Amino acid sequence: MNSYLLSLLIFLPLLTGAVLLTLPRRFTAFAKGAALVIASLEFLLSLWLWVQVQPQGGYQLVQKLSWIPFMNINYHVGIDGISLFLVLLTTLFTLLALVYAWHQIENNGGRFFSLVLLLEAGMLGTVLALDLVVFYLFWELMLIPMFFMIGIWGGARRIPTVTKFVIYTMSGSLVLLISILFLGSAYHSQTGNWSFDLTILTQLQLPVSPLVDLLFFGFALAFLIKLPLFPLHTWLPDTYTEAPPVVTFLLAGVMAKMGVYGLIRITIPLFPGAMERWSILLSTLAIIGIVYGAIVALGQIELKRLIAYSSLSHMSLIALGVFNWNPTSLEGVVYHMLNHAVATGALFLLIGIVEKKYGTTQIKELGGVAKQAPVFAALFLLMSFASIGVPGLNGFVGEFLILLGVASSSASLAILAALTLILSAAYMLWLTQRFLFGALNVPAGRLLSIERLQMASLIPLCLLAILMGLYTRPFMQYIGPAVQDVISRNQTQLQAQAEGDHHG
Amino acid sequence: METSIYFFILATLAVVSGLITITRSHPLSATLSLVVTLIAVAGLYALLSADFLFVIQILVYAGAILALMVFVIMLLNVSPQEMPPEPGIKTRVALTLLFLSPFFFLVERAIMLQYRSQSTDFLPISTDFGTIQAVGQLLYRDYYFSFEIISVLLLVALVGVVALAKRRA
Amino acid sequence: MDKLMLFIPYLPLALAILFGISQLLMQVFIPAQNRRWLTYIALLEMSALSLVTILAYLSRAQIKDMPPGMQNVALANYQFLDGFALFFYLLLIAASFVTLLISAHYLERENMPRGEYYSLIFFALAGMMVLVSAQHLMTLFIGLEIMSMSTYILVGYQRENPRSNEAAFKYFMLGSLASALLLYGIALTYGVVGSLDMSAIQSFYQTHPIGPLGSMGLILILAGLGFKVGAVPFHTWTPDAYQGAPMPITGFMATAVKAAVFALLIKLLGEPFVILRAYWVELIVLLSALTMITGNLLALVQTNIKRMLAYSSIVHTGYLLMGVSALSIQPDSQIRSALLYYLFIYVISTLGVFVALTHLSGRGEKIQEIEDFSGLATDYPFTAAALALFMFSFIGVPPLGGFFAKYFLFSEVLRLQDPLLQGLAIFAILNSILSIAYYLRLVVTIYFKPVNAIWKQAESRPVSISFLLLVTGLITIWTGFAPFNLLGIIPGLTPLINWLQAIVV
Amino acid sequence: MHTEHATTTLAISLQSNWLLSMVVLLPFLGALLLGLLTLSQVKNEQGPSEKLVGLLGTAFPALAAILALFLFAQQLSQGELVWHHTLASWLETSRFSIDFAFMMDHLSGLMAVMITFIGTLIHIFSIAYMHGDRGFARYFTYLNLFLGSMLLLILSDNLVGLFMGWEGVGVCSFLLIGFWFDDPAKAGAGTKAFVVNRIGDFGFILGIIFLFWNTQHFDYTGIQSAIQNLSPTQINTIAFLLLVGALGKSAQIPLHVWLPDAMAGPTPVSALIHAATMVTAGVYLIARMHFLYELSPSVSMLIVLIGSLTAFVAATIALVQTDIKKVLAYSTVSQLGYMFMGVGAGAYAAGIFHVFTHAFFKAALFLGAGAVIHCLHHEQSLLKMGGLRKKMPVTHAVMLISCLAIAGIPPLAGFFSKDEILLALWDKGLFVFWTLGLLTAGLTAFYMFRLYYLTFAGDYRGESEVSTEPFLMKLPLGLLAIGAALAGLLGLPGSYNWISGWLAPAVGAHHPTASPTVMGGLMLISVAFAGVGIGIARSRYKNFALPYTAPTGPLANMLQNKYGFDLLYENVIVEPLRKLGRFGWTIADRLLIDGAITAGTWVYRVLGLSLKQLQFGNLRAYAHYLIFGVFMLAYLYFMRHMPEVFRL
Amino acid sequence: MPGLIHYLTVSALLFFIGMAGFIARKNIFIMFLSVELMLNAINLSFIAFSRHLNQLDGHIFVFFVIAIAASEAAISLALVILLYKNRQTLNVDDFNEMKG
Repeated sequence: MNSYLLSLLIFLPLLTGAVLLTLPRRFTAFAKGAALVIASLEFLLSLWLWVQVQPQGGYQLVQKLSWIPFMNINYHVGIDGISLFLVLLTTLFTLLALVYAWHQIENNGGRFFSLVLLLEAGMLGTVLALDLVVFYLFWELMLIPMFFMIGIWGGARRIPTVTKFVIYTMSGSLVLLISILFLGSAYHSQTGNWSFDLTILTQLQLPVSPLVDLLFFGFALAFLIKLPLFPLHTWLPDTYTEAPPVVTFLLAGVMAKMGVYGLIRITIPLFPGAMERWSILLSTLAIIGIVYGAIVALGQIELKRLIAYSSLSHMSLIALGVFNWNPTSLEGVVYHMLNHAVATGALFLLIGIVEKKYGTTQIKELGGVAKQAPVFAALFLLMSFASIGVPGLNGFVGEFLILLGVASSSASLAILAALTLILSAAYMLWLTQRFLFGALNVPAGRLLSIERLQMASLIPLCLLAILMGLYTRPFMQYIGPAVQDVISRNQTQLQAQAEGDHHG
Repeated sequence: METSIYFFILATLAVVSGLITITRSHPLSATLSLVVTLIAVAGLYALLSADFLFVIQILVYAGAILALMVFVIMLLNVSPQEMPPEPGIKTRVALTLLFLSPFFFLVERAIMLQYRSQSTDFLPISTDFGTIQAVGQLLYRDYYFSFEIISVLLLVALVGVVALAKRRA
Repeated sequence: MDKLMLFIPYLPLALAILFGISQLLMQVFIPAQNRRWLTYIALLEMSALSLVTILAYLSRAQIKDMPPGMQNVALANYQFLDGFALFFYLLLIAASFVTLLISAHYLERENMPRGEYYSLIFFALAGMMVLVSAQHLMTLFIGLEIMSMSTYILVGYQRENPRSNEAAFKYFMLGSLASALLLYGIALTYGVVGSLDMSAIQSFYQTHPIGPLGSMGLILILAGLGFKVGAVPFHTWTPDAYQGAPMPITGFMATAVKAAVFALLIKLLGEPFVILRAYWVELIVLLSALTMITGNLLALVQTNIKRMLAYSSIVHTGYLLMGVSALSIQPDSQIRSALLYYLFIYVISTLGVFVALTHLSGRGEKIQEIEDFSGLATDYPFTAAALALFMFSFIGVPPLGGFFAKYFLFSEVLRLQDPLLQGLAIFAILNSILSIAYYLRLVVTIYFKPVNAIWKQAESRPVSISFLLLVTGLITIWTGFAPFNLLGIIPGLTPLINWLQAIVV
Repeated sequence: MHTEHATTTLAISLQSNWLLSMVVLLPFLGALLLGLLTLSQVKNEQGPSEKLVGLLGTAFPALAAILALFLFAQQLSQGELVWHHTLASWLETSRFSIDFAFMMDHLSGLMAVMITFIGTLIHIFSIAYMHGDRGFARYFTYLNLFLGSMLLLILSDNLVGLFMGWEGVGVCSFLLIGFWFDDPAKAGAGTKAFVVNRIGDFGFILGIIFLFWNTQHFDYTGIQSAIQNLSPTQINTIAFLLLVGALGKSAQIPLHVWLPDAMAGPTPVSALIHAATMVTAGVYLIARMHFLYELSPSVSMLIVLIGSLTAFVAATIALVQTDIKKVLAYSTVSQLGYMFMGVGAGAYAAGIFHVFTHAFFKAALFLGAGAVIHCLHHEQSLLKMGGLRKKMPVTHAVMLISCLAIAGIPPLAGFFSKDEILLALWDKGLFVFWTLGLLTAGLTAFYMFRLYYLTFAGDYRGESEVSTEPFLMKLPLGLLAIGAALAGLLGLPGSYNWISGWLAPAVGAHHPTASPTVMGGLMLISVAFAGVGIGIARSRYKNFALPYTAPTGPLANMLQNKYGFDLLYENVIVEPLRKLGRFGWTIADRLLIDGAITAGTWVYRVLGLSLKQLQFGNLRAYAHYLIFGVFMLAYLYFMRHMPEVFRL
Repeated sequence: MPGLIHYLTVSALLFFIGMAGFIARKNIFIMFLSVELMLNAINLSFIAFSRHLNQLDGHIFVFFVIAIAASEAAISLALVILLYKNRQTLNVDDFNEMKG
């Protein structure tokens, strides 16, 4: 039962992106147009996918092809209620990014657009892969376009930043690689065959040993870096600040979610026992991240860096939800991934406009922007509210569910995590107070206005922020069963392991 | 008994002249003392019934190769001032030998241990052992391939010398 | 007819030697203004060589059909029947071909004579073939010497360049010392085993324990070969020789020479000495670990691209040694194919890098500092992309060949479930993390730094360079998407071989 | 009989319960329309036409008021009727689902009517007050949004809905306080209000969450039915957490600091949000969760303690304020303290009663103040007023009634509700708090009449021309004054107390045990206190003339500094946090984490550089390494496998 | 009677003397001679083993080694001439342009 839909989704941007990349510079306009068309097609395709996928647990639209037979590596992709929304998020964000970047990226835009398509392919592949090797392949594929996009189109300090970013991420990846191989070899020693299939490896019975715990961390590290979890986060503020806004939009909006996704899809299903053993430590780090990110955001004097640290705080909350691993928190996590993407993404896009028009993002050089650009201010304020979890907007749903879920496993963690309510309001509103309100204070002769295409990329996000805050059903009806399924499989494995230990 | 004396003399000669070789400051005297070593070693070959190689060693090695070296030294005509200044050669060689002595000791112990439990006295052998005929038979029967390709090595050396030292247009 | 068939296994080797001599002769007889023909002929000869190699391989069935006595004669001291040898022959021929092609460009630019150069490459190739196929330690040693000698001379081929002199001198002197050590090891082995035939050694050690003298022999052999592959602490010649040698020869050393010696190492440790695995494995692990870390540490602080690549090749030696340490008697072990695959990818990527560098370094190889490559991508997008591709392949980014090379190698190493090797694998991964820094630095320099003025006076790229970059680049990508099993034969070529077989028989 | 009754109820609710949802939705709809209107006209310097906006902006609240009144009337006639309507599902997860569901029982009905009624009046007032402001349309958008959120808060049938409304009003409050955002101080006041409220919400949401995990319910009925199974610790924890929320919203100590600053917003906003409706949400919450607090005497005591402290402290601060709105703000805080005392003492109905009466007289006071400010062209200082009795007779009348009402002079509204609360305290034997309440009542009377005399008596001390209040101001003022005068009649002491009976189904019955004599005595005492307060104020401020000498001495300083709460928070919490944020990351991120990594790379480099020194180009050195390497290999090998080599 | 061990010892001694010469001396020429010394030591081992094992293969190997030594000598002499011509020095320590 093979469906080619997912493969189409992955390979369409991959191939077109690769082809467009090789076009000489004089085809820039064509490349941009073609990329936009492909991105739109992708989005439509993913919308159709939304219709196709049934709201039930387990993988659907599965495709499995033998790829490297002697190592039993298969091209294995599938989708479920969790990955569905990450696919939608990816395709939507890619489209919006391209629309936004149409005028924003001036130098060598064709290359940029093709790189975005490649990035999209990488992200889609990561989300849809069910074989660890395939997953790893796409996981790394995400990084390369990102590397070039930041390195070529980034800010003044782009070189040290991009180096830091890549070395951080690749270190995690390589540790992931060796861990995959360790797990594969463990499977090989138990069965005499190779397998890197996620659905098979999750049934592997691993003993309780420090080695397995080490392996667990090997599997988690790459994702925790991408996430990022305190103290692995220092690449984030630099990168978010130096990258072009549209890249930060993709980075914060989609790519960071891949870390969470990796934890949910790979690390924890493979090592449910180790997750239980280490959840206290990891949760503590997440809590530190929440509070630390928020406090540091409070002290920032630059817009992008402030939002970057707020992103750290939010992502730590999501991580906390993952580490507490119960249906409610997990549903919240999946939902909040989307929320955070929408809110933070939109904020970065807005800041991109500020950077372009005012030529500065230093808060002290800006003030009273609402006076000059009321629409901009309205959007910024709306997204700030979404970001701090005001009910009626999307952020609240996720935050509420995560807190609810966390509370069911630990009251004290929930109390600490709920501090985000206070702190996020503090830094975000203080920002709006200084940046949007007060007396007009902008670089002389500059005027802030949102161009039509930029507006076109922002409007969907605003609508989503409101829609997702009020009408959760189209999302929740898919997320719920998928999360249930993931959790119940985990439970089964834990029980089997407990029995195994009992007998052993 | 006789063999023992010969062995002792030749071995001493070889080692001593070897030491002299590496402590001479001028290459020419070093080369000449190397000739002595080579001849002494050739003598040891003879003691080991390697008749053919005894001849080869003296003719080819001590004769041809070293003659070539002497020739080159003369050709370059390096004056003693141009020689690298090496004060205290002997001390340095002695220190180096000291530095290498653990390694030597290791090899020596390995040899000793290897033959700890078995006799290392040489057994009697057939009369044609080591003769040209016997060696040649073996060379062309079992080692014809190696023999063929060693010619390539010599050719490479030839080409190399041309490539490195020939005057270019 | 039958007797002629006996000659078949030697055919590639014989032709390689013959072609080398032919180049020498043509050098003399072809007038100076037509010397360009030497290049074309050499390339033609190299192509013929690959074809002959395949044909010879295909006719192995006929040899197997021969009576045992004749077979022995045909195969004494020399074995060219298995996929292992075929793989290396073709790989070495390919590397030599690329070297020839870029050398043509290079020699013309540097105004250097061709004849001896080409013939030395052929002779080196012949030596490598011997190395790969030899069944006897003495034969093998001779092959090694042929290869080494040719390489020494090629390194010093730029006689007017003091660096080239110095490189050749250092390489040669240390090479002689290492050869002496290796030979001493062979001598000791001979004394213990009573034969230098590989199968004899194997069967001897199956029944006899390794004594102290045999151990010493083994250690000295390992050290000698360690020198040739550039394992730490025997690596010291590598950066100097790489830096001083003409660029194409640097590539040749980093690819063909290294591959040939690894072929030997795989063969020696995989066949005659495999039974002694417990004795040598720790040494190899130690060498491997030292090699990786030292190479990495030194590669990071280099500013000269040739030296950086030299240390990078040392790091890859470390990884390969890790694979060698996993050679075992397990029947289903695929470590050999993993090693071969790694070598294949490494050779192809490295060749690609040197193709690009030969072109970019300019007359007199003036451009050697990494910083000189700033902003290359703006005016040389294709070359820059190729270089970036190879760097990413070295790092092991999927879906490039380098990734699967690492993947198979590590998976085979880990499969033994040996704690020592597991530890080494982890160490190796940590090392690859370190290695990101300097590979990335080149890419960053090429793409993100402001354009260096020298790239503005763009020199047009010869077709041969473009072609080679394209081919090596495509192979690097292709091997990532469709990695294949190299055990026994190059399966990528299987259909082709089947077809040829049908024609021949 | 009973069945029949129930059937009719059901029938009616089936027919018209969707109207309940409409009550909530209408203001939201208005906000949406106005919002789009605002955005569409953003380029236009003038903004959308004031008439259209005013009409639309008032129509929706008015319609909601009519609907609410209609439903409430049904309730009045039907007795036990509880309206219920589920509008839509909001969140369905695998463990629970939450709906946008509304419930209108006697409590929320009363509140809804009051809110929509007062809200409409204030909308009307605002048309006049905001005339000519550039943000006219924006203002009405926010106001409608606020009303919708407030109704959602009141009418939701579950805690999550309540919380959404709760936060929604917080946002609107933020937007409206900072309405004139060009002034950094005003924008800052909005931020402060929201953040302080968030501290409360922090507790609130945790309370909701813990309540859910212990009862598996979000809706009130479900929670009420499951509450019995909880342990006292759980009950106390949850009650405390919910209380934190209430403290924030209702500006009780220690979270009261935001309310005085909130006066930065337009005055009608202060009337609506920061006096009549939003700030009483905390009281509503406690009354709504009365079944919880009834089970938790210790937290109830805490409420009384906080309430009485707040009432007293705020009243004392109000003594020295010279800004008309600040006086009213502290008075609001103080009155909210009363309400807390009431609900803390278990007299939920009395608390709500005070909410109800307070809404009228405080709204009237604020609007009156608004009218004054409007007519004095945004002059807020009491020192620059005076003698307005003649110039603004309507406002003066309204203000006088309201001041009397708040001072607790019978038969005006404040007297009865305050008395109920004091009675409840007396009844419970909480004499200390009763005394505090009484003192506060005296203080209230004093500072309110201080305000009154400074504004209306004597001569005009300002410079600017005094204009007259337009009709659109007089109308709401008049209506509110009527409310302020008569609302108290709903809760006459003793058995005539209608409101107590009305609320009994929702918040439980509370029957004072004190004898009529005692009740009478208590009333007399409180009236006496109020009278004394008024008397002192009259003697001191009737003929006030400049210059004003601010009171000095340690006590006065303390009052001027508002007991130092703001300074304390600023210096102990806010500034250190900002400093931490400003510099903390350079230490943690740059120094520690990046520093560790940099140190790592540095070590890596230094190792590389030192190895580079070993590779110094000398052939002999290389040869040494080579030989030493071989030796080490051999040595290790023999040590490991054949140590006998080393034994001589 | 001197046995295998004695010959091997002499051989080892010569080998290490050669090695010492190689690493202790700065004169390129003498370093070459030291290599020759080492090769001779190895040859002696081969022949001793050959005698001990009573087979002639060792002799063949020595034969080959002499050939190899000859070609090495040729190359080395060519190199010496080249280096001396270019740099006018036989001091090995002078060749350190490339390092690091």
